[in-house]
Amino acid sequence: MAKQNEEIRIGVYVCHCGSNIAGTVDVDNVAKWAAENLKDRGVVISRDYKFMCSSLGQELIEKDIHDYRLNRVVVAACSPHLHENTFRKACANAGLNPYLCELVSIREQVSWVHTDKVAATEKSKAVLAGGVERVIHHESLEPLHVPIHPATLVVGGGIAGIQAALEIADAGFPVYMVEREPSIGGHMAQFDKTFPTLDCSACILTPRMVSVGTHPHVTLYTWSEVVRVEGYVGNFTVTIKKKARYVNEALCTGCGICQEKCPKKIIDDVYEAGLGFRKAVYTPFPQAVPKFPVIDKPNCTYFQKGTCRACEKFCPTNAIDFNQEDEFITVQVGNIILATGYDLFDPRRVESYGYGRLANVFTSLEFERLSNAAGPTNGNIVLRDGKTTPTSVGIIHCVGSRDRNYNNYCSVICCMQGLKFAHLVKERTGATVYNFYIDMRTAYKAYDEFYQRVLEEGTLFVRGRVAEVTDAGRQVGEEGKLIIQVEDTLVGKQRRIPVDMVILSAGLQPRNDAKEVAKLFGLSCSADGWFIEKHPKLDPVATMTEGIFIAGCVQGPKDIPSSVSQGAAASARVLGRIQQGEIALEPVRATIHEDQCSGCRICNGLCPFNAILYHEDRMVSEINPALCQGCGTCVGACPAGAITGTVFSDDQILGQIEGLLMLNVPEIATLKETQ
Amino acid sequence: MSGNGKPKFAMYWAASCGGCEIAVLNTGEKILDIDANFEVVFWPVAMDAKYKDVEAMPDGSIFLTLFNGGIRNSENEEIAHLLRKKSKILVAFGSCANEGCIPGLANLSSQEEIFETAYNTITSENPQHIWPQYSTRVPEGELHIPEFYPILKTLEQVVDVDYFIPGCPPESHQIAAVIDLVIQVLNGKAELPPKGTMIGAAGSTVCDECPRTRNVKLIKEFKRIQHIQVDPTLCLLEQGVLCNGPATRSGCTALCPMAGSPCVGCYGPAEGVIDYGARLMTAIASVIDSNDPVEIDRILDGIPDPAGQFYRFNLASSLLHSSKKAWKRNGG
Amino acid sequence: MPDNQPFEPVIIGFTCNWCSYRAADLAGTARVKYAPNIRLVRLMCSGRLDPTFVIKALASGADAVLISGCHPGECHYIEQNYKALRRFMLLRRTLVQMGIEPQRVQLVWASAAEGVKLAQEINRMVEEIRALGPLNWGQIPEKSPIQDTALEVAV
Amino acid sequence: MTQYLLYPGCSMEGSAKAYNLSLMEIIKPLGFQIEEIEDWNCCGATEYVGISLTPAYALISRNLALAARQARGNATVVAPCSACYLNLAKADYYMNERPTLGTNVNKALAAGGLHYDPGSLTIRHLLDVIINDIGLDYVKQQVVQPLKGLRVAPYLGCMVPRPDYDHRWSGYEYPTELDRLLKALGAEVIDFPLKTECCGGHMPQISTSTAFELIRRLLHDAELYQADLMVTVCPMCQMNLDAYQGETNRHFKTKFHIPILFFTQLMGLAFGIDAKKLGIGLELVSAKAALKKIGVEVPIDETQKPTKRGKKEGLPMPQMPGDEEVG
Amino acid sequence: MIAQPVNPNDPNPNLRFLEEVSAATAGVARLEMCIQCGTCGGSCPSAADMNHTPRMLFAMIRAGMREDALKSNTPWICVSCYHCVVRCPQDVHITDVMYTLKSMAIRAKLYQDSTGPDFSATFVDMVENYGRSFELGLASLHYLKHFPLRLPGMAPMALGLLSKKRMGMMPTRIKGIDQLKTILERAKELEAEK
Repeated sequence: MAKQNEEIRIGVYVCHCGSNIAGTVDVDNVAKWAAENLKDRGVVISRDYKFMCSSLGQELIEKDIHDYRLNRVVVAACSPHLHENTFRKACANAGLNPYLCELVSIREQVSWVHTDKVAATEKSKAVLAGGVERVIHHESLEPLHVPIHPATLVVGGGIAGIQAALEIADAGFPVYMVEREPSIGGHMAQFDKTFPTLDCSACILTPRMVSVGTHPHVTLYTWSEVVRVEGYVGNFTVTIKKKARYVNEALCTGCGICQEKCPKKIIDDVYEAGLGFRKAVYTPFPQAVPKFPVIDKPNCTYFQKGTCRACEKFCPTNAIDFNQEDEFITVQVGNIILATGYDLFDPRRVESYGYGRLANVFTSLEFERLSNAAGPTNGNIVLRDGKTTPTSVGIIHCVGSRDRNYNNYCSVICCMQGLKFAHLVKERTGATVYNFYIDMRTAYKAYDEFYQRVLEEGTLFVRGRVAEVTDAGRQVGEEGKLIIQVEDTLVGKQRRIPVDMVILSAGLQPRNDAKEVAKLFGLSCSADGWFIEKHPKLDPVATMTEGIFIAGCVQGPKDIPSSVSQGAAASARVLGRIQQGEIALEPVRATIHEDQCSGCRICNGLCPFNAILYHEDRMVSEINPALCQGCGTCVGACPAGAITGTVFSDDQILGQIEGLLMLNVPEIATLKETQ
Repeated sequence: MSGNGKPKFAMYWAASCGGCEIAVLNTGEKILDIDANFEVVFWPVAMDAKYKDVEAMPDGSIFLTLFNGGIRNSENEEIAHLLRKKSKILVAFGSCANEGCIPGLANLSSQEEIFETAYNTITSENPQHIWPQYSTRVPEGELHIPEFYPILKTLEQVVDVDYFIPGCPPESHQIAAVIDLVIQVLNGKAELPPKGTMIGAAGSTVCDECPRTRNVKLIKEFKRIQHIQVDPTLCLLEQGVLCNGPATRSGCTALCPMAGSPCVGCYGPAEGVIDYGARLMTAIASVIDSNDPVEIDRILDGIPDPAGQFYRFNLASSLLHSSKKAWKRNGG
Repeated sequence: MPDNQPFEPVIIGFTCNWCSYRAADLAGTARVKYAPNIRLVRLMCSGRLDPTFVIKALASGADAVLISGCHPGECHYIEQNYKALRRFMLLRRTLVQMGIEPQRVQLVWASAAEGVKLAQEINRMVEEIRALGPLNWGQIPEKSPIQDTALEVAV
Repeated sequence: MTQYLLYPGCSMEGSAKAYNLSLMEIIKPLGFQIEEIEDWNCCGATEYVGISLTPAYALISRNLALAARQARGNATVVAPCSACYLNLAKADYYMNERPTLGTNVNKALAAGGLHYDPGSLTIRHLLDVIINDIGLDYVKQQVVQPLKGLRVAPYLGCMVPRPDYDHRWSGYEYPTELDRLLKALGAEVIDFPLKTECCGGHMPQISTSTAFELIRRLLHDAELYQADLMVTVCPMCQMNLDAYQGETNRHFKTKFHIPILFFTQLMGLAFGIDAKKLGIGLELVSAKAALKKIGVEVPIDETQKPTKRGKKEGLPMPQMPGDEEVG
Repeated sequence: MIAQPVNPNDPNPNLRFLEEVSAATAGVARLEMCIQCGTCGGSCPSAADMNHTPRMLFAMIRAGMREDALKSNTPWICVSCYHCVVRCPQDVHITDVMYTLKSMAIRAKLYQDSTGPDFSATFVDMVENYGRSFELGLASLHYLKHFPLRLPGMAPMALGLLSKKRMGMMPTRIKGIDQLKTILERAKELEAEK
């Protein structure tokens, strides 16, 4: 707040913004009004100018600061989100603390939304008065400078995480990568081909995985999870739980004998999408990084029955260690990149498509494994019986997406995925292929060309959302088939199309534990469960929590190219930080005044960033300024008024309210404009 | 009590219960110090005196006046002005003078409602609805009684006040401390605090003096003290009992919470707090343990009388100072 | 105000820097027209809202107060808008007891993308308040003309 | 202790007499207290709404109002007929969702001195009450003559599982309630793919070709799965599939002979109640032959069954909720 | 019920039809939300006999093709199986919209085949007079009018039902029939006011 006995000298500047403001607001009148009526509030000079944000406009302010010894500046122009920094800089140039400047919006909030000149002018005066009453209570502030620890944590070893990790590591900075599964690679490792270029997923991914695994600057923790995150931007302390592998990584050569010898066969729900088997000791796939297998305790005969130990017997390097225990590792990092990916929508929920009931209905992931040369059928596209090649295949789009009963959003990748499947089926089996779609969405480089190609290949397209898949034959030709019942909306008739195999292009959805992860890292999720970016257009990889970035599907459904771009983008942001060595944080912070704090602990539970700590000994609470994000909730909650917030203090806000209501007989015209 | 040039002392009782006077007597021997150091010139409850005697005194001739009670009628206001004129130091003594206190809660009701309650309830048989008339013609001439104001005002709302002593009533040890201070000043051994200071109280809130253990607060249900077995050591608020301690100025040594009864807030807002009720509300609401409007509503049903709870002592001094119907009568 | 003038309410709006204030900006850039009766105060978060602000506004001449924050579950500070909700619900109960119609204090969730929605809500509220009539909360009459300033304390 | 109020619906006195008889027989062994709503009226089936909205809902709501008046504390209205069940549930639901409708309906009711507050009653289908309130365990205990070897097609029809306003059923398309009940009675339950398809509703009266086709589909699949009989929970379904089976056969030159019984009748049989008391024999497509089988093992040639969930060899199938009990 | 009414200042009367249908429908129709995906048409068990699939009908309503929409036999062929309703990705109350279209068609006398309307009418008369429906009367009345040729074929079934006492010879009338009548009268007035 204003220092006692400090004489307040305010300069007021009303911007025309060409005709943007002047067209609706009598700016000259506003400026004059302020000069006369706000004199006693400390306004010593009040001007209007064509473009305050222009260099000339800024110089005008700087000059006045000198000539009139101004110690406060109020600019009435556009939204602070646009030019607050411009005018703060102008003040700083003239040696005035930038935080002694206030920008009030009479464009976005007056001239552009009202048509009545009188009303707009009166409102502008009120808004300006609010700014003046507010600026009186402004104080000189310094941004908080926080050093940045050069190490980075990357959570999730999918393609987005891999990209991010490599970019940073290649720049020579340490990276810790944490992956929940025994190997990195993520969903991409399960795919056969990638659209639209159809290059083999493994061929392009594996080299990346290897370089992560071997990179001198990358420390890889697979079969691990982050369990604790403390600290703040530049200086996080992260606790990682390294689950017991029961395999001594120092001794294991990854020869794979244990996997051969293990007698226990389990359906692999993760990597093989439930379509194939693995052993109780396993690496998910041959190219796994790292190469060390893990023992799946709940399924291991030895752990359950106390006998077997086959793996131990046959291991040539005695690497099997049944006594291993979970390890907890703490690392220091300056920034965090979350790339935890997505879950596949569970099509069991769409009863009418019969997945799980009808043997030959497959999910997209199942099909990826089916068509994958390294998959359970060595790439042979066959029915659930494991032998029969389908003669006709139906591919259903938008399964669980764009549907209020499941997920309301578009999963982005399904159309292209459906086209890819169509191509693969045609190529490998020559079967008749149908694509059932609501809208064909192929908006990205070379995507529509791929659509054209699939059309040429003779895939049949039916515009209509499939109503049901049934095995209940009705007429001849339907027996023993799966019948896809759909309205061909372009014909306007219901069709029943018998096929041997149905592939459900299932949607993407947030990880089932997305909400907990968000809480762990202090982020927020959208109603759907995707992590919220700082700005949907202009800051898509940053989050509201300084120092934590997101990349890939964790932020929303995406294909591989977009995931990679985001991984790179996030790492670029992090590298920028690391290079600066420190970052300046807006001094919007809350402070507790110990002498007034009675230690009632009302505020303690209110901070989602855990910035408030309570000192049992002194029975007072304290705020960690670097953790504080400046939301002001505690300020608004303290019953003793012992917490004050900079930039949005009680005095500033109460002052503004008084100002806004200063001239309270506005000749606001009736609202014809809104009718 | 004789003149002999001792500084003059006065104490007045406006719209209040008289508890403040008792509190002064409660100071025990300190009373004697008052007598020793002051000439008591006006103290209706303790000695006979007439307003005209005070009017006769030269302006500023009373050194110290302790004024308790709010301004409820024209008489209260008239004497407030009179004593202001005659006193060097005018002290708003006790919650009523400071912030309206319980009489101030009447600001929730219209004058009609108040009269109705006062003069026409089971306690007072009054079928013809006969209410006090401010002036009555009698053979001897016209009789006047003081005019009843639409709302109760605090002392500071009608005259300039030098110091404030909070509490309902002020704690005797605090009064004693103040008396000591003044005597010190008289003997040149101490300086008077800056005008407008809240004296006879501490700077933090009741929790500061409360010995109960406290944790992070989350309230799922508000309970009435009489309905639960109170944990003798745990913060009452955490037990669901609405306690005004967190928002109430310290200085009372947390007597009520220590006795297992929630603080009612008689010492008023902490330093710098503009609206006590608002502060208390925000604090209590913030720790309600639910994000579901329906459930929050259910939880809030546990606060049957919010205005009474949060503004029990300081409605008259709050930003809104009274309910709409109270001031509407003569247009506010 | 003069009687020939129709009653034009003045509404103070408390907005969140990340959603509703941006929504107001958006309404501007999209040139969505709405009633000029509202004047916005920017807070970092609806969680900053202190009931004192609302009461202050009503006591200083505002006819109504609009509180606006991010949709539940979308708060930029994770969950602070729920604190605003709790305070709002308690505050409104108290104000109703003081004789202030519930419509005079309203809570509206508005995301940064909902410029149009915010405009509509503002118009709706202005109409509601116009129907209610002015609040002009009663002020404590000025101290009486009797001049009585304290005399210097001389001992 | 909820109070159960029975809304029989018109057909219970007519075409669905067997349903009524068997219900009255089984409530005793089930120890089920239920009282009829006094002077209830027709729910309007699917006809009245097609003519005029407010009167249609007023017609339905009179029953709700009567029931509410008859109710002591929290009462549940039980409807054995799917159409009645849906109409009652719908009125209760929409009077809330569309307040104007609610107020209009109550204005109309007021003319007859009645009133109904939507939401004050719970409206449920008989099957739901038996499965979820009485419980399968209790039902099992009452079984004295398990329906061993009887291959039954569980047929629920449309209006019980859909639109299912308060999500009482295990699914819109493939609910398992009826299957579980019949299993509990010891019958061999086929995984009937058309269990919630339409029986034709009022189509026999409007477009016979449409109706017969819908009926044919059901009979065709029941035959395909070698069901001895089909079990229904709704008078209209029973009526269409039973009474129109002959006409359907004529229409398509088919020879379907699928007896259609009410689930309550089978419960009665399993409880050892005399067939006659249960109204068995009232069906037009005789169930004699089928019922002879009860207690006699008749091996079914599994290979005849259309392949559903894959066999042990081949690629594994995804786990389904309730896999253990099904199949 | 419609989320955002189309521009009320637009003179084009066709734009009103959608709102009209929505407003006349029980519950919240959400017609304006249709994305023309065809789930309804695909789900419909009787689609084969319809002039238009429900989806087309909704497109026509949007296009303001009042007459064609009300002439369509689609609502009359709807069997109220609710498959479309539970599957609709936009949660449109399709079945109820069908009822609305029926009643509008009847009011506008636009239906093509009178079988459906008559059946409903006969049914409703019966209910209004007895308070209960009465299958024999209903059937015979209706069949005489519409399927005289089917009667012989029906005979065995009818006889069967009769002999098995599954069809009452006499209708039952509820006690409170007068009360019901007054209620329905009032309801009809209210319907007319709308």
